[in-house]
Amino acid sequence: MFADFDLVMEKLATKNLWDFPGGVHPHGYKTLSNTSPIANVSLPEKLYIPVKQHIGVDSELIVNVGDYVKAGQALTQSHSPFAVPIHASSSGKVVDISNHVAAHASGLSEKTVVIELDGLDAQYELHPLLDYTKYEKTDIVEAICQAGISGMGGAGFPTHLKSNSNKPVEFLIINGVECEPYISADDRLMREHAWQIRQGIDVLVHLLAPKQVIIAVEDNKPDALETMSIACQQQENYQVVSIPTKYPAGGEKQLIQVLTSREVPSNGLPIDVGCLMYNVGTCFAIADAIIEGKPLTKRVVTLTGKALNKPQNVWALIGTPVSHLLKHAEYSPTEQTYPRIIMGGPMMGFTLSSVQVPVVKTTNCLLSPSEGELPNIEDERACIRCSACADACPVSLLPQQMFWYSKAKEYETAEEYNLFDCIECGACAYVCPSEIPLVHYYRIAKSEISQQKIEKEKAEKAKIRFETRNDRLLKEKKAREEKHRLAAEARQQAMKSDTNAKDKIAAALARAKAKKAAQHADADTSVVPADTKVDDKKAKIAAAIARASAKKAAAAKKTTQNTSENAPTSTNVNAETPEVKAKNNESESAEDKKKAKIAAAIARAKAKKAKAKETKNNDE
Amino acid sequence: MSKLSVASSPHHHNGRDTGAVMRIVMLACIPGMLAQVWFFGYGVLIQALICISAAVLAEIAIVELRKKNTERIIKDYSAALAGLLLAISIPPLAPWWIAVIGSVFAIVIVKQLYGGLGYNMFNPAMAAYVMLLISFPVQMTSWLPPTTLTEQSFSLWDAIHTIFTGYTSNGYSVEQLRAGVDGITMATPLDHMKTELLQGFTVQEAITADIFNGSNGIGWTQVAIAYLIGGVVLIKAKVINWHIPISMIIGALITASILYMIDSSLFGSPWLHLINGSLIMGAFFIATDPVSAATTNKGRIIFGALIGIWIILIRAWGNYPDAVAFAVILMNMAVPLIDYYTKPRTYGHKVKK
Amino acid sequence: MTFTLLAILAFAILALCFGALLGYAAIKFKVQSDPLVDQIDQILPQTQCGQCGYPGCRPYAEAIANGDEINKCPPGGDATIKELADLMGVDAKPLDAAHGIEDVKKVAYIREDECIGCTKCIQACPVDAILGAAKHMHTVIIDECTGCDLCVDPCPVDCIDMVPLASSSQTWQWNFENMTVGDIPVKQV
Amino acid sequence: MAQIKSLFVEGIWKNNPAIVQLLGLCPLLAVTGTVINGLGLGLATTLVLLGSNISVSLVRNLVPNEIRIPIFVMVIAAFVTVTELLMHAYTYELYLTLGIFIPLIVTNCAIIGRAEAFASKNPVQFAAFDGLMMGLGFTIILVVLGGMRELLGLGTLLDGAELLFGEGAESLTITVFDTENKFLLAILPPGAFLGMGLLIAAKNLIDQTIEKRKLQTSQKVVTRARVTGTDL
Repeated sequence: MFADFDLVMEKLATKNLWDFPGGVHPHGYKTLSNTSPIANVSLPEKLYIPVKQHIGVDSELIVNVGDYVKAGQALTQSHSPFAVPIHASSSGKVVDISNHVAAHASGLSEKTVVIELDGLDAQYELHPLLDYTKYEKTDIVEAICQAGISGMGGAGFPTHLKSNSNKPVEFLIINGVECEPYISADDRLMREHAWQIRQGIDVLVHLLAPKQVIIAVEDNKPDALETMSIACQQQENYQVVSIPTKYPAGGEKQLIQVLTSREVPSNGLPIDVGCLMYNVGTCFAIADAIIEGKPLTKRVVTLTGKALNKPQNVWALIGTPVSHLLKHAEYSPTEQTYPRIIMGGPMMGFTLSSVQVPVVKTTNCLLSPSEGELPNIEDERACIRCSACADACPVSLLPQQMFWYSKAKEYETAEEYNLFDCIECGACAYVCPSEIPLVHYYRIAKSEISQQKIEKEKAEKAKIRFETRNDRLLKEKKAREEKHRLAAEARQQAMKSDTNAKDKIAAALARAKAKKAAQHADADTSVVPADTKVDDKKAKIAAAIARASAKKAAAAKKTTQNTSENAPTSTNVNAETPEVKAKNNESESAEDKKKAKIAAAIARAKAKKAKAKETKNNDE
Repeated sequence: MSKLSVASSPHHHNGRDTGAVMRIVMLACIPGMLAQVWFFGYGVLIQALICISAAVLAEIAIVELRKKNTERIIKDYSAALAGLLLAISIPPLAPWWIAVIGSVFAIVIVKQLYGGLGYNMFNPAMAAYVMLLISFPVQMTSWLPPTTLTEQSFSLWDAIHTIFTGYTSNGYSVEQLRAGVDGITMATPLDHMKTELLQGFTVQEAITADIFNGSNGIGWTQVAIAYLIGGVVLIKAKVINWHIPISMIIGALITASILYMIDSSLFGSPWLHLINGSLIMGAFFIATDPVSAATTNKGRIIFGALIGIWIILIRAWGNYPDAVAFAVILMNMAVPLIDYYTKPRTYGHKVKK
Repeated sequence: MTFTLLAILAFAILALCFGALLGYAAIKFKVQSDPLVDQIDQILPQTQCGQCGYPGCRPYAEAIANGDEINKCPPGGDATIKELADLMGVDAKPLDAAHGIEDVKKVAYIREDECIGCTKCIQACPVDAILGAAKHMHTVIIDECTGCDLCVDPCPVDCIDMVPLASSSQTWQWNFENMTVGDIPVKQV
Repeated sequence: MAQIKSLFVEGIWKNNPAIVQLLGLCPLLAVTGTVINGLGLGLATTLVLLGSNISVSLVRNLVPNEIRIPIFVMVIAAFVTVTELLMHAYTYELYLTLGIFIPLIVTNCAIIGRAEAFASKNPVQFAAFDGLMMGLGFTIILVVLGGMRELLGLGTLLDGAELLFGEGAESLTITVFDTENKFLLAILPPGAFLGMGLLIAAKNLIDQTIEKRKLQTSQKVVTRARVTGTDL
């Protein structure tokens, strides 16, 4: 059943929409933060701008430590179509380019540009395409790319790639659903900047020429619905649609299903079913980029949770550390026994391991729940197969089965249950009476599976290399034997056939002797310094080897516990002396060097023996 | 200085844990149990007490042996629920050791030896019931007639006395308590019907007995309705899905109707089957046990319907008058197969041909 | 007597019929055994480390095909044992600790300023993952290194380390237990 | 001698046909209602095993590989028939109790299993001993399981000893306790399954304990093979 355009339009007109299976209805908590206008935050001292904030390939840095940058100045560039640049969010000096804790659940570090702000907020020159209809479409797409816009709803897919579609677009869907509890960034943005969002939509319409634009907003945001309707009322084929509140209605696939009943094929893209979806925040950023020429350097972030005294929405510069925003919202640590800061919503966000994490392009919310506001992590109980998770799953998976196989590491079977179609919305774990972190198990399974695939490829490569090497060695060995055989044969042949051979050999020997004598004479006079140089190097090497052996012996000793009391001192002394000697010898005569070499060799041997003894003791 | 705690999303939970689910089910049993007390005396309350304590103690013992977190496991209330379900299934005045053996068997053999909660293949209460029924047929079929029909009435103290000694405080045996005003030992309506049919009577003749009071079984009908109320509460509270009970009842009704249409003198009417025996109780409380039931919606419908069909077939041709436990256990075995073949179509996937 | 004769006759006739049937089946349904060793070799991780006691993965695959234990491969770990168990139709066992323990993935790293260019490690490497020439410093091609650590022992100056592969946010396995950061004061704000 | 010892251990414990190889479950579960039934069938099976192992071992070099199975089956069938006639003649009562399970010995996998796995590859004295030990192992399990079930179900042991040992053996029957409430489950086939499961569990438990003790004493040392030499 594939609903065609007319059927969808009919349904939209009657406001009788479709539904997606499953879903949950968590309490919204939206009023915590959506009652006050979006506030501005003071400039932080430093900005930490991660070099890569989108899905795709890395790009090259074009600034160096010490450079002065202005707000909106690009910090990276790339010729790859899958890369978008990052920009300085305010003016100041680049003080460091190094690894800094990233906005990622792992808490690992990634390459980050650190800018010390001068507080002037000097602007880089802007290149607006004010009358964008007069430009080539490719120019507009390029401008969107250069403004560094990537999807602001969560995934961070480069926007210009989506906007460059060749396939016909039936529905351009603007996602203002914001279905996760607590978050109200898009809500406030729509209420306050509906006109600019519409301008962004206009740009997209110009680029994509869709048959219909649908702006979807959940029915728990009446104000946003109203302002968007007013902003879009002049446009004939724009329709603002109110959709029922249900999590995760804001998921791309789910929203498409609600609005059109179409399903994006597994491994496919929305464009395969004639749909394209943009977040309202992305539309706002596109308008900024095209009409004002401003790159994406700030975004709305919801600061919420009852551990914040002043929950609100703010304009945060990309790169602002979380600690600065928490201070602004008056975070009170006493509210939490187990401090928790969640970046994103309570359903799909991730906990931060450091408050130095910067705000990035996909950061829509910082949630700091007070004690008891969100449940604490408890030990999981046994799965009772109640299948509440299956009832809640928006993509009709069987979470209990996937959990079973993921936990048992039977990944092939887990994949048979379509593990990779899981959108990780968390509805299953939300309803699980046994409090099993289901999504966590799926994530582990997914990453393990991809890891295993990589390893399989690597193993295949290693096998080929190993076999090639063995073949090569065999061939070399054969060639060598063949050469020896031939040489021997030739010698024998020569002995037999040539009666003068003996004379010839004698003559050759005499020639060689004469040559050697001549060389010796030369060496006596001129080659001496070179020789010492070589000796010097050799001594160094010997010393290095001795050092290494001593180290090995020491290491071996460390592992031995029962003999650690009597053995170590003697070998250590033995091992260290030649090193000292070797060092002294560098300035001394060649004779001493020879001695040093011998000493080193002895030391080596001793160390080896000691080691052998150690290991033997170890075994016993 | 304090650590930021980290965890995987979601960080939110609807707050209903396994213990809460089990407690709701236990609470939903209350109307049915009250009806049982009203019509058949206090026996069921004492049985509940014995079964729950025996089940919980057995669970504690095994969990301790397996070196698990005892407190957390006991607090999931699954052992208590299994005990309770067994208690309302056995005859109210069955000797105490029946209840104890049944509960221990349910927890130790059927549940924990299979790996504990979530791993058991069979419904513990029903497996224990079946074990008791085939091991101790006499005690397990000594059902009491409704108190309105009996010669002897008995008090709470009598019930306790009987369960622990076999006789009331006045020295009446269970057998005597079961006697009606005419002095004939009375059985459950289904039991009575089975016996009569085996003796060559028709259904119409069989239901003239006192316990049927026209065409319904006295007491049994009301108890069934009381459990129905509890079951509706469970569905409303979203503890169970409607699929299993509804499909089970419909499956049973259809099968019974077909048989009734074929020969109304050999097979009871659908209504008779519905309100007698433990069909309703089984549909809402037994077959819906999450661990041993099917887990997909389509699977649940198949699972329920087949249980319903089995119940009527066993009642018609089997040796036991009430067949809920056997039907449930039979279908428990088919669950993995049903689940495998009723996988829902995942979003974005084409229907497999 | 007739009974005995009858019995013998019955047996004889049956023997004839079934003998013919057997003979036909023996010729008709003969199958060539499939190359089990290749299948096993496919599962092994191909590190060629020799920890199993055989010189390389293929010899170990042959040994398994001939009935050796399947739990002797530390680099493959439990996942490999499981796959082998499935293939061989035996129970999976825990890894035999005598052969080593399953470790995180590592690669060899040569401290280049200490390398003396002796080429011993190049000769030791089973997959030609070390690059270099005599008297010139060597380096490891990280993508090709299987982490077998066969190059560590031969090095005379001990300049080769086995370093764990750095995990990036792309390869992170959601193990919160080994998080690198975590002890961060929040009361500072 | 060492082989005799290992055959003994294999048959009775390590490779017990009933609780390790799980062969011959059908008679095992069906007839172990009492000790005597178990013992009777166990002895009959042992007899057949002994006879078939000896015969198979004797003809092992004469039989072509392709038709060994039909030959083995025929040998076993002959011995089963002989045993059946024997029991018919001397223990008629028991013969009646065991009924179909005597002819069914012919399908007992333990017997053809031993013929195939052991007797057809080993000289006759070992094959005979192996048959005896395997039969003994099987019998022991039958008796133990029969004892468990009889005790739980009837409260007696060795009930019906006269069936096997003749008239005078009636006094051998031990009544452990007397009850009117018989635990029917134990005597019914499901009880056999449960009892069997518990026996296997007990055996595994004992094996694990032994294994653990062994582990503490011995520590294996493995030398690592070098794939590549440094002196190429």
